[in-house]
Amino acid sequence: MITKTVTNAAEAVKDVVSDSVLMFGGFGLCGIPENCIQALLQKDLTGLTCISNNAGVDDFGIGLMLKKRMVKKMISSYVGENAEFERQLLSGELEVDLIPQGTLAERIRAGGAGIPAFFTPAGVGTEVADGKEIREFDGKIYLMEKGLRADFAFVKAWKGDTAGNLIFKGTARNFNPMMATAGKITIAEVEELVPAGQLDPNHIHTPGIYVQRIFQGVDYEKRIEQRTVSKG
Amino acid sequence: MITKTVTNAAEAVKDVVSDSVLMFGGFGLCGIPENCIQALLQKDLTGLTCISNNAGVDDFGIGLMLKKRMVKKMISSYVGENAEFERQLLSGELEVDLIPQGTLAERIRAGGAGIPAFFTPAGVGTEVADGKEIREFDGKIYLMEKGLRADFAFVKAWKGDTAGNLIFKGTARNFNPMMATAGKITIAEVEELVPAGQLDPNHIHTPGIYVQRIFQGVDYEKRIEQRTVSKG
Amino acid sequence: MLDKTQIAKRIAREVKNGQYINLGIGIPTLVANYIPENLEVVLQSENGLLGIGPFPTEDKIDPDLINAGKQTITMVKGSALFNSADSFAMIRGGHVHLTILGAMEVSENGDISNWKIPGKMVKGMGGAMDLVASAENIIVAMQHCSKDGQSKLLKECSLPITGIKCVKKIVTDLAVLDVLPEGGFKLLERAPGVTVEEIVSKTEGRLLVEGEIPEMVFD
Amino acid sequence: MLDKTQIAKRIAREVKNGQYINLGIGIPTLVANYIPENLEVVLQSENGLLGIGPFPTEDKIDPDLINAGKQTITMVKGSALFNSADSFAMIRGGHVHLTILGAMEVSENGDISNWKIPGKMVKGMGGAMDLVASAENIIVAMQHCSKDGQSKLLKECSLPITGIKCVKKIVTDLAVLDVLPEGGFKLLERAPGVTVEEIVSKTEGRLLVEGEIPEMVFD
Repeated sequence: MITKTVTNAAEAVKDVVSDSVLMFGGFGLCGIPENCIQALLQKDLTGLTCISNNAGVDDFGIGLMLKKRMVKKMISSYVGENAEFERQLLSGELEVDLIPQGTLAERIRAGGAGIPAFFTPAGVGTEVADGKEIREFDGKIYLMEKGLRADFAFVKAWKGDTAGNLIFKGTARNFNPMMATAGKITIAEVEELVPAGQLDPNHIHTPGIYVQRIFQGVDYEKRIEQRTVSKG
Repeated sequence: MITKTVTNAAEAVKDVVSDSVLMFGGFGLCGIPENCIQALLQKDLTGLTCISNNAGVDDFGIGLMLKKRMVKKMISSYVGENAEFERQLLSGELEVDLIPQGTLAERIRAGGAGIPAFFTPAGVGTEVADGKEIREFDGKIYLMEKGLRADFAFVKAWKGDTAGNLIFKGTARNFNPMMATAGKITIAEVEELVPAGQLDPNHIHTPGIYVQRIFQGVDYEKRIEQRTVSKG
Repeated sequence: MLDKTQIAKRIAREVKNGQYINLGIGIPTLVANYIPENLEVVLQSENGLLGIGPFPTEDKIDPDLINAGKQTITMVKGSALFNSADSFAMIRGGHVHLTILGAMEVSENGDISNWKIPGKMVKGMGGAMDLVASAENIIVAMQHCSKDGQSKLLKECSLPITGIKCVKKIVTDLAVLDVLPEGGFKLLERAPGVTVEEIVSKTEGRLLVEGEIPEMVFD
Repeated sequence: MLDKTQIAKRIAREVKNGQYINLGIGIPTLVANYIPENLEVVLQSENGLLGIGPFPTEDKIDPDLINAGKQTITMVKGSALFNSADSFAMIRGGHVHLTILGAMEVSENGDISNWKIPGKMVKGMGGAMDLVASAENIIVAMQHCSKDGQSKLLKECSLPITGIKCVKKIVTDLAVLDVLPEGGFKLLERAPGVTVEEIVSKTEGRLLVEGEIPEMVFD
């Protein structure tokens, strides 16, 4: 097996430069690569394009990168929890490309899977269709959407092994597996890193072929956005 | 949870009629729905279109359906282990659509995923490209391929639950998960059927939403095509 | 007039046995509480879960298990987890039978607007465009009029569209209406104490009223 | 002349540390036996496995674990299993670095034919068309000439094509050759006891011979 281990987040992100295109796994704050985001915040980066379903909140996740003005452009499906984001967008400081969530997920999968374009019904008749090729198949109208790739993809898994195999937990899986396939360099941070051979090959969500660097993260906050409980 | 259990293969296939389009999971004889094939052989069916990566061997798997002249057309990627198949093909009794294996897999995934068409480089410059739309993206040439669906999809899993969730074993997974998504009616046979709640939701390969009927199969032969051993 | 709970209760009556259902944020999420217990249905969360359970008790909260509204949840028996591409493959492929979501506006031909107010709100469409372009049945839960009294059931949507010709039924605080395949709203039921005249006056789009319109009854 | 084992041994020298590799049926499968032990590489099987191990001992045979040639196999530590769509996503996406496969013919511009003999053989292309259209490096293992003595390194393929402009290197029983980006075969090495003249006479396509051509050495 090919060993992918690096010591920590700082080493993992050392060659990320300004103006790169980055992907970040996560849905809201669930399953985001907290350690890599912190390590990127320590670097002097600007002009980044960030592909992420959401943009974090004002004081956590990608929101911190927005606050530090590292981000030139966001490619997301929903950015509703972030006042700084909204301010930068309305003032024109930040470019934003809003994409239907399923189209975003499929574009990333396609990018990693060598599929340059595909057709989807999402967005037909809306401003999302502007400038896109429209085509009818079997009486239904579809848009052509293109694959997405990134210079670096940052993903967060529950368990990983030294060969780069990843297992996610609960709904923290979300965009992480597709993004792992679409990064020229994919960096995985995991809660528990084990030697190759300890994970059941049948339980692996992301095969190690997609992961160039892996490390065991520290101090996960896993902030909850909507803490909802029942009386039991 | 929605209960999908039926008693056996005969009940599962009771509404399959002649001239239907059927998908069969499996790669070679590995992971094929043995029980459903046997049950179909008991029915008086003709004119079937079978979508399966391979066509079985002369005396097992889909080969038995060919021998009984139930099949009008095969859609496959590799059919090299079947003399009766070759005879029917060369004599013109059987229509065959040969498709690159990755294109076949992706067309089935696309069919199940509501993607009517996508672009792939496989087959560019070959007879597979005949009559297909050709398009260049970023300097590379691709073919447009269309999604595939079926009236019935037959899949074989290792474990399943009454809600239709499936877990496959080893390389017996192969085409089964995609085909499960692409059948208007998907019928799953499993080696072990357990009550809903006994499978770890994080280990499920095929969510129950794709499965309309499930039953515990019997008498699996699991014939090996190339028995290769090392001295150890 | 129906309150939010009653709108959810009324929509729950539309649920059929054996359905896989996606519930949007807000009133649609409440629908889960009122689905009759004798029905076997499964709730899908587009962030990667089939089989949403109730909110967790305090000791069972798991930050790695949330719904699409980012609320902490639990899983029922027989659940399955998957990634976002697989989730929308499921939605786009028509495997989810029913989508219930909120709207800012619905037009008489079934167009829906619910994702953007130009110059004011830029939250994004999330999964709504995929859902409305894919599900075979789409039910909208919303107030009949905006806060300043304008009808939200229009001839044409004034806000940016989320999807075209997709809404099949609308449950508002005043009424239940079908969107007819040929266009136009058909009044089916009225809220307790609400007259047909009031509904007519508050519906801008073409409204079809045929025969006696029954008043909804709640337990 | 090289025998099949020597062809496999020679190809094994092309393997680089850290590569993910897909091996076709026949001679390519043998390559696995000769990859230097100090190299960390992973073998992909397109039917759904990363991390092919040796053939099993009799007591470890599992009918649910085969390679793309339908042979029973084992898994090495750190393996991962996946479905066929995910497998070819991996291949098509360029994540597999090296594909080694057999051929019936290769043309001087790198076209390959290996799936069909019209009127005679209709086995199908299996995964070969996806592999040759996708991998960044493609090495062919084959006999230099057919059984009736015809060159298999041609100006143009006579049989139906599997892929165009994709083969980078060829190892035959007689020689190692590069396919040049601008077209033409470049002779790199000759088999023990085989002269340049013999290779020239048995190569129909344009052949570039520059300087001294070393003879291969085997342990």
